[in-house]
Amino acid sequence: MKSHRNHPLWFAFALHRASGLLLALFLPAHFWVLSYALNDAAALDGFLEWTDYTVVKIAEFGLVFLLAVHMFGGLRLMALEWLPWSPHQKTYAAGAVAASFCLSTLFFLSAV
Amino acid sequence: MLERHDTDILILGSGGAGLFAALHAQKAAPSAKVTIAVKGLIGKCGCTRMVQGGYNVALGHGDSVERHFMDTIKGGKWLPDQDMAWKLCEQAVVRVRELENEIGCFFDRNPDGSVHQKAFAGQTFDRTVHKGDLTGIEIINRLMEQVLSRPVERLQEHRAIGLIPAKDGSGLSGVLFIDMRTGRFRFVRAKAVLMATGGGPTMYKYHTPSGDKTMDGLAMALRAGLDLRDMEMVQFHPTGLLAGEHTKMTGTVLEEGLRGAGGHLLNGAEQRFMYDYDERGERATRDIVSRAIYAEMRKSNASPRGGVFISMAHLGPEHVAQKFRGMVKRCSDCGFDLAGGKVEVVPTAHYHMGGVVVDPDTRTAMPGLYVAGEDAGGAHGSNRLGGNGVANSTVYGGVAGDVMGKEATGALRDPDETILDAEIARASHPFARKPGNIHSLRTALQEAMWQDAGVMRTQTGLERCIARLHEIGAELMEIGVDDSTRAFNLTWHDWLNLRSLCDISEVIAEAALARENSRGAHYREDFPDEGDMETSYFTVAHRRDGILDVGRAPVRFTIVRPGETVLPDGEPETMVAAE
Amino acid sequence: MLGVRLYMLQRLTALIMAPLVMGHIAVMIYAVQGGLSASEILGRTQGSLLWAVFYGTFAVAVALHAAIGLRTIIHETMGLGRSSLAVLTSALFVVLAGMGLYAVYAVTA
Amino acid sequence: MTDLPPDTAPLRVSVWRGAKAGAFETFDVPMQESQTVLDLVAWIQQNADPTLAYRYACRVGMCGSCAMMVNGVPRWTCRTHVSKVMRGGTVQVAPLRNLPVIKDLAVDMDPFFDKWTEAGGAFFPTKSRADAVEPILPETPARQEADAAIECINCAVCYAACDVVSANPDYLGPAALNRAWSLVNDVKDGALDARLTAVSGAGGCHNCHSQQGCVAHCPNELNPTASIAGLKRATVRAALRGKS
Ligand SMILES: Cc1cc2nc3c(=O)[nH]c(=O)nc-3n(C[C@H](O)[C@H](O)[C@H](O)COP(=O)(O)OP(=O)(O)OC[C@H]3O[C@@H](n4cnc5c(N)ncnc54)[C@H](O)[C@@H]3O)c2cc1C
Ligand code: HEM
Ligand code: SF4
Ligand code: F3S
Ligand code: FES
Repeated sequence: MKSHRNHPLWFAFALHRASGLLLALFLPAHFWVLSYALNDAAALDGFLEWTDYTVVKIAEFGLVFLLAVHMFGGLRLMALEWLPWSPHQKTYAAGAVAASFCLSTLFFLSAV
Repeated sequence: MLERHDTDILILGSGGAGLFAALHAQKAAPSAKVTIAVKGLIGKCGCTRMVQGGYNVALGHGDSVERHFMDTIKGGKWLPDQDMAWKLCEQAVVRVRELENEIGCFFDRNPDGSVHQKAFAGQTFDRTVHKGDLTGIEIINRLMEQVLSRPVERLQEHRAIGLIPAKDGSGLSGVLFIDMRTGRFRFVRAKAVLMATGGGPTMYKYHTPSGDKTMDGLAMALRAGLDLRDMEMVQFHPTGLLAGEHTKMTGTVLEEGLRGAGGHLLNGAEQRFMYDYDERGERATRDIVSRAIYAEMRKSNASPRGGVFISMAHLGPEHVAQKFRGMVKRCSDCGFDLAGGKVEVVPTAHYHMGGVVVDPDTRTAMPGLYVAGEDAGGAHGSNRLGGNGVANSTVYGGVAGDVMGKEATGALRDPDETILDAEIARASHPFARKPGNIHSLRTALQEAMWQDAGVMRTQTGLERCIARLHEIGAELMEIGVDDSTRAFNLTWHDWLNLRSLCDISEVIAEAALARENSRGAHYREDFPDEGDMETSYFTVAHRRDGILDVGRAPVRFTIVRPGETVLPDGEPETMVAAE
Repeated sequence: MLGVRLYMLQRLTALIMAPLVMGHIAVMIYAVQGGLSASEILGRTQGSLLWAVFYGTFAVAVALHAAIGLRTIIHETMGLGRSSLAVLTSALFVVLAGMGLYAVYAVTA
Repeated sequence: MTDLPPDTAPLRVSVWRGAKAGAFETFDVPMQESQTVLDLVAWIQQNADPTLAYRYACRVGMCGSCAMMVNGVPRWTCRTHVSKVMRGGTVQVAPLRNLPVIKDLAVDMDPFFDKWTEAGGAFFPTKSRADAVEPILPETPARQEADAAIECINCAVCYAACDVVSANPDYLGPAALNRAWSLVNDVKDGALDARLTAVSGAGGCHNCHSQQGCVAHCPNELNPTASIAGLKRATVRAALRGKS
């Protein structure tokens, strides 16, 4: 069954929301890890060592991807709110996702 | 079973007439309680919303109220009530300014910022104001917003079924409704009631009006013993879409502008035929084109579905698609290629000039009852000019509001309970019968009216039609409706619709039989000439004590006599450049 | 449930963060080459006012931005009322900003 | 151009019955060449189940009272050809989303219109019928903006397509905001500030997430997202001027 959501721009919205939400959930964890630096640099190192594991690498790739997706999605959104309306919305949405992929792949490649 | 409710001013219908009446009544009597009751949703039913072409108004630049008036009288073949026609033309100017300045409509502009006006057939000046080809949507949406944002009581999906007179015979007490959502009866008393239910000749096989319009108002007026005039005058639009009997798209208007722009009408043999009937070809007036198409159809020169074709392709499909965007899209949505192919069309019942006899202040013979819009007769005579319909409903709706605001004083009248009970019994009648197929009976009515009381009429045909109407009417009384739920029971309303249509069809046929000449929209093959102008008469019908009577009344030439004009000497006949 | 002020604040913080995120990702791409270590990070950041301002701004902006974003999501999925939302938004902001600034302090002090 | 042969298999049409609680019921409807979804529904009421409730008026896409969910997508049924939505010989018809169901396929549209009013959807006059019609140049940017948003038939298709409407009961919705934007650009209107306040409340334009279901489904090809974006800019500008 088709749904009223079945169009690329709704998908762009969903992606933006999901990435925003996941980032917001990840954020406290990120801050918490970094604050180890103050009193326990070894613990931070222990944590950073983890980053050698592939699983963790993929997770990090995911995070950067989320951040990039969310940022480009957000920029796309603000462009459509603030710049003169253009009929190429779908192209922009696709472009935002593509750009995020490039950026995070770059990150991934340099990490391995 | 019966809920009772009181108000000061009650308005039936939310077309141009009803909505304007509500606004004006509230302004004229700010402390009065105004209630608007409508068969559908406020502003979302009726035909004013469907107006495409536009609104006739003399805005100067060489045009004048006099010229608009003369066009209206000549278009109506000297049958209009001249005082009503004059007020229509004169007040249209005020109403259009009100629509623009107070209601918030925006009509199309010329590049210099002035209002754009064009000419409908039968006009001697470019005077039709419009908003693209969706003028009615603009007018009704703006009116609807104004009404919805004011403290007007709304009774939506409330169908009026009976005008209930006062017990003491002093006038109208109120109106009986069915609250369609619950199926319960509701009686609303009011000091003044406007009937603006918009007529609607939907008893023809092919028709343009919206589905909610089924002559309920005129049927109620007939039962209340009021006089109805010009009832034989049914205007056919020449080009209704023909797409088969099973679809509601059939009958809907393909706009006049298609012919004006140079569209060709082709018969079944794919040949042009209009020049056989009129030297203006496809650009002849609505009545002539409708009759020519009908004649081709009778000669078995019909298209596969029994009409003719309209073809635009020779004008360049891209050009057509651009100039008639809405129409082309509408056709393509239902599978037809208007820009590049041929589309089947047929004459379609469009407007009913006939209606309740009123004075130019919308008063009727029954104190407390006012009538405006398509329900009122008189302003158009035998033929309505394109663009005068919405002018009429908005002008007279406003007039009604002003007058009711002033006159809705004094006490509420107590109803005649016997009539109230009888009306409830009338509407409940089908619940005591075995359910049957109402739809096929409606088809039978539409077939009979189309065949014998339609574009061309004869005595034998009309008599056959009347006999058939009696049979159909009697058959309807034997068909029942499932009583398992009355809430939103559309089939019950189909029954009531058909009852109204049968009652008014009979009046139309009888009036057509009574008029032994051919004027405007009424064409008698056995009496093809238009009759003496000086002794012009209009028909007046009423039903009292169960007997339908059609008489004649002389037209009073209160402003201008046939052959004369109110235009100053030396004014040109027409100021529209021939296309 | 957003009014014009929260709307503006969310868009404004987004605009502020956009270049910061680009900068952060760029640094990360550079930094992760050859693995991460605490000393490497801290060596770069500790005692640097520039990095303190960079990440400080980021932390405050993100706290505002995410608090408003979560407020919207929570309103639309759980239908909280106006006052609970106000409390929630402020609480989210305080927690996020607190943790964020503490972290910035930790790596730059 | 003639009707299809009688041996064509009928369509299986499943139709929502009941109010909020209810279930789909399936009917076999004869297939015809030119047939809209509204025709299917009407056929069922006229020939198969006389108690089926639905709403329509104009039957040509002008009144906006026939909108329903067709195969999960909001559409004007009188202008939707069956061939466009039919899948494997079946069609599903349900009442419009996001509005209370009265019965079967008929919804209560009052909330939609209440929000239209709440968004400041009614014109506020600055002149009277005694004045001439104001000359307005059709090519000015403001007029073009107003015109781009004006041809709305208030069918509530966009309202049904928007998930913010479902999630946030205060949200005014795409059609009402689209109307407000048209008025913001109407030089004849005299209630700009009040309207900007009206669209800045708990359910105002700032709650739109640009999902653009409204644009994707509007049968008249209007762009409420662009209108709402216009309101976002106008309200921000007003707020910066200290006027909110
Ligand atoms: C397709 C089309 C195109 C047209 N184009 C033009 C044009 O270009 N120019 C022009 O001048 N005219 C045009 N007309 C004619 C014009 O629309 C009408 O003349 C005019 O609008 C009638 O207005 P009204 O208020 O009397 O009735 P309507 O607008 O039809 O309103 C009638 C109202 O009464 C309600 N009602 C009906 N029965 C009941 C009941 N029993 N109880 C309660 N309420 C009831 C209806 O639901 C509706 O709300 C056109 C008509 C059609 C059908
Ligand atoms: C880098 C720059 C960023 C930009 C340009 C940006 C942009 C935006 C925009 C424009 C919105 C509003 C979306 C809407 O109304 O539909 C938004 C929502 C949101 N943002 Fe960001 N954002 C950024 C970074 C972040 C970060 C780092 C986080 C989290 C930690 C975050 C979390 C959220 C959340 C939770 C929402 C709510 C999502 C929703 O309402 O659907 N954002 N963002
Ligand atoms: S904006 Fe489009 S979808 Fe929404 S109500 Fe208006 S016409 Fe219908
Ligand atoms: S679908 Fe809804 S979220 Fe905004 S863009 Fe349209 S109103
Ligand atoms: S019936 Fe009027 S829009 Fe469909």
